[in-house]
Amino acid sequence: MSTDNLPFGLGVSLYSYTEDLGVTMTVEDCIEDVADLGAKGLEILGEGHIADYPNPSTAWIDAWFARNERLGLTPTLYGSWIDTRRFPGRGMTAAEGAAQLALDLRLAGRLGFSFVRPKIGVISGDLQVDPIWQEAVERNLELAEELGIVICPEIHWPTVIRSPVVEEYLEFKERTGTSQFGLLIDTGVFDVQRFHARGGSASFRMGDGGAMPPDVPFVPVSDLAEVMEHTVYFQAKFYEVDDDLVDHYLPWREIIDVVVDSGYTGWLSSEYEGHHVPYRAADQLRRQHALIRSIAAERTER
Amino acid sequence: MSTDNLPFGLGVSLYSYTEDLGVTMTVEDCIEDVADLGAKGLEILGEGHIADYPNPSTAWIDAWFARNERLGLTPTLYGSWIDTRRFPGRGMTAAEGAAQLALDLRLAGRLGFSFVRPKIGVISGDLQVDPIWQEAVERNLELAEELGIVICPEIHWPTVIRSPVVEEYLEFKERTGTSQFGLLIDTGVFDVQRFHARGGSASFRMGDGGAMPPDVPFVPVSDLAEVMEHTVYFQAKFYEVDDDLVDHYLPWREIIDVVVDSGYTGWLSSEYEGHHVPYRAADQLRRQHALIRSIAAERTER
Amino acid sequence: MLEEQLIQAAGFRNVGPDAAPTGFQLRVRSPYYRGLWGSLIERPTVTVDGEEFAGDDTLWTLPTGEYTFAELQRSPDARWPMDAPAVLTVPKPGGLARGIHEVTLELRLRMSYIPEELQPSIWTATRKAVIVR
Amino acid sequence: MLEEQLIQAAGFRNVGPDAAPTGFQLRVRSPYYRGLWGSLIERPTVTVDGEEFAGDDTLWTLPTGEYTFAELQRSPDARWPMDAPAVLTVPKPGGLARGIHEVTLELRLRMSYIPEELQPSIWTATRKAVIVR
Ligand SMILES: [Mn+2]
Ligand SMILES: [Mn+2]
Repeated sequence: MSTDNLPFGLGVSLYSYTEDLGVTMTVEDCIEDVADLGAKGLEILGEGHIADYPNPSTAWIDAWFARNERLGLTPTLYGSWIDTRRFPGRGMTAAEGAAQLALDLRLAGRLGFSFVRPKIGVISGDLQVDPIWQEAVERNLELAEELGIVICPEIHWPTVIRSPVVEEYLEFKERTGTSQFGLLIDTGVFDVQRFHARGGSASFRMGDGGAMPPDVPFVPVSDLAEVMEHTVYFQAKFYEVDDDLVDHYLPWREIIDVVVDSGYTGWLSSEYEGHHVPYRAADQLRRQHALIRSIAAERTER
Repeated sequence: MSTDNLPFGLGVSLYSYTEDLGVTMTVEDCIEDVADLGAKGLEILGEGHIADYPNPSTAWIDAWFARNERLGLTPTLYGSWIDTRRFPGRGMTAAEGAAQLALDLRLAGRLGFSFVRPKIGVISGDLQVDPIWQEAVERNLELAEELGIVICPEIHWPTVIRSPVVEEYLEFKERTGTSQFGLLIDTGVFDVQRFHARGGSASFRMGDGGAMPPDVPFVPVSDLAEVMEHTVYFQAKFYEVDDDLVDHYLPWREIIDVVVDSGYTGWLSSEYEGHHVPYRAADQLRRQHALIRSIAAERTER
Repeated sequence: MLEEQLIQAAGFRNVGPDAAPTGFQLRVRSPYYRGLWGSLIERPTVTVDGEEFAGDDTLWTLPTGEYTFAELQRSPDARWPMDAPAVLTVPKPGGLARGIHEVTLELRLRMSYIPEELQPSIWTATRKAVIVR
Repeated sequence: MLEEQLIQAAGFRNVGPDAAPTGFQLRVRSPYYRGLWGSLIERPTVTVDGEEFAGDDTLWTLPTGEYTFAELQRSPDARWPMDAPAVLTVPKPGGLARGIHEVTLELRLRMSYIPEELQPSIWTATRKAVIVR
């Protein structure tokens, strides 16, 4: 019923409400909805959801804390970007990358977040990340420790678990020996079939050159077990839960088995990314949470 | 261009935004849109658009005046209701009707309106108005005069211009000799063909008894000339202006000829009542105002 | 902002003790173009997965207060404004099961300016709504 | 709130003296899921009734200020947040005639986390928009 006896924390990323935000819902409406659907964790995108980023007013910050307190919500992860192509005609220096990350870490800390996901620019068609990332992150490890924040790059399809990028992240973690760094797994890597999203307020294409995105196979959930010890956060990416409370795209029972069996007690933070249609997120998030709660209840009973 | 050299005032009723209000637009958003589309007059429904009706906060009232000042908007008409069926099991007394009207007149006066339209309950299938109306209005004529407000019942299809109801209104005006009373003509009486509106957030029916609304023919614009001397306000009801800036439902050239030729310099206040679809009002209001401005410009040139 | 459809995704939940819910709630956007006096609301019908709940027992929560249907009819000042949802609390021992339910609402409002034989005005809305917990 | 489609009904108007407009404006909702640094905006293309206007001459008004396209590229702190429309001012002597126009916008944003050969990200939106006065 309404007690939260789950083996992990259940949260929602405001990214889920992208089609509604600014159109049918304010950021405040979205946060109210997260609480209404019974989630406890609140994930945001710094550049998306903080008014007057990077300089929110103290009134905005005060309202943030008062609202979370009233609604029983815990800030979980703050999504940030290291926009390595920000300066036309040249790359970004490691110092500039470190400054951007420091800015977001400080803001995340001020808002009470425990995790920051920097989305790092890439330098190749196979999504090798810009080499400035190591220095940019390393320079911030001390700050992250002060703030009690874990920095976690996101493993997001078409980057998969067994990949040079993940190896690079794990080598960094080993080399630095830091506990302020770990992996964020976006469950979209475990898709069992591709979802074709409809809708959206404009037609979209990537570039005029006719280049095609890489065709990368999806990942068996068994790969997850191998990196659970380094995994600090999950974005529970999903697209559609049908009218019978079935998700035909993501193997939630398998995922939850691996997650819970590994002893993970962190957050599963829902990222709705289905049809680009207003109002669909609020309904689908409720379906996904009902499904995940049902699966957790089944595990308890068996 | 952007000077307002029209022979009449052009306004918008917030009723137009019914499908958007509270869903995609706040009352404040709607008012901003009225100004953005170049209208000068602002019509509201008291019970629809005043926060905490009938007791708006002073903060709401201050913001109302500051916004209208900033946007160059003049409050025109305040729509009110005399809900004669408000008390289950009995009718409304004339004193109760007068009290409701007094409440709305005072609120309208406080917000700077010049016209109040009381929508009066009916007592028969042919839309005879509840006889309490005469006393309810008469008791308020002095208050209306103090407030500088003209009370104007609305002639709205299926009530037409040549009707017992209009005769009753004109007899009242003659008997009392008041200048605080006149007619509001809703241009929907001049439809040249019926518009069938689609959309809406729920299916709708009037009663479970299977009774049919009266089938009343529409009105030739020539009927309007006969009551122009008593007409103090127009709701420029419309449904659809097409992609060629043509309205196939309302004879605007004829209407504007009668209105302007009579010497009327009051308000034409747009009431969009087409398909019940969000965002359509903002677009259609712009089309209708472009059309009306074009017709006015043609008249000037000829 | 409220959701466009009348029955809102938010606010659909069981009420009462977790171990023994006493009923459920739904949140409803007004379909009308103005706010109105609460006494102009007539009995609603709520149907969940085919089970119909009579409007007499439904509790109304409006910005002006909480009302049984009888209290609403008698109230001199209850109001349902356009910009606030009404919360309908429907008694049902045990509540609703976690999952997706088909919910239908027949909402009835009495309008004075429409001939009596064509009243009340009735809006019917159906949606699939989720009990999450 | 902003309108769902990218090109807003509001804000489409001529600019400059009434007797001799110097151009027109349109208001654009960001299609992206976060706010972004202005220097990540690439040249837009605006087309009205088949007439194409080059992005180099388009003036950008963002909450952080007003920028020529060249200024936007160089700016260290210009931002286009999700919740505020960008106003694009397009030079066109005489402006646009009163009435309905077909307006198309190709909006280009540069994303760092997508392979270079798949960039920029391009959104194309078309609407009929009205010059009222
Ligand atoms: Mn993700
Ligand atoms: Mn009317």
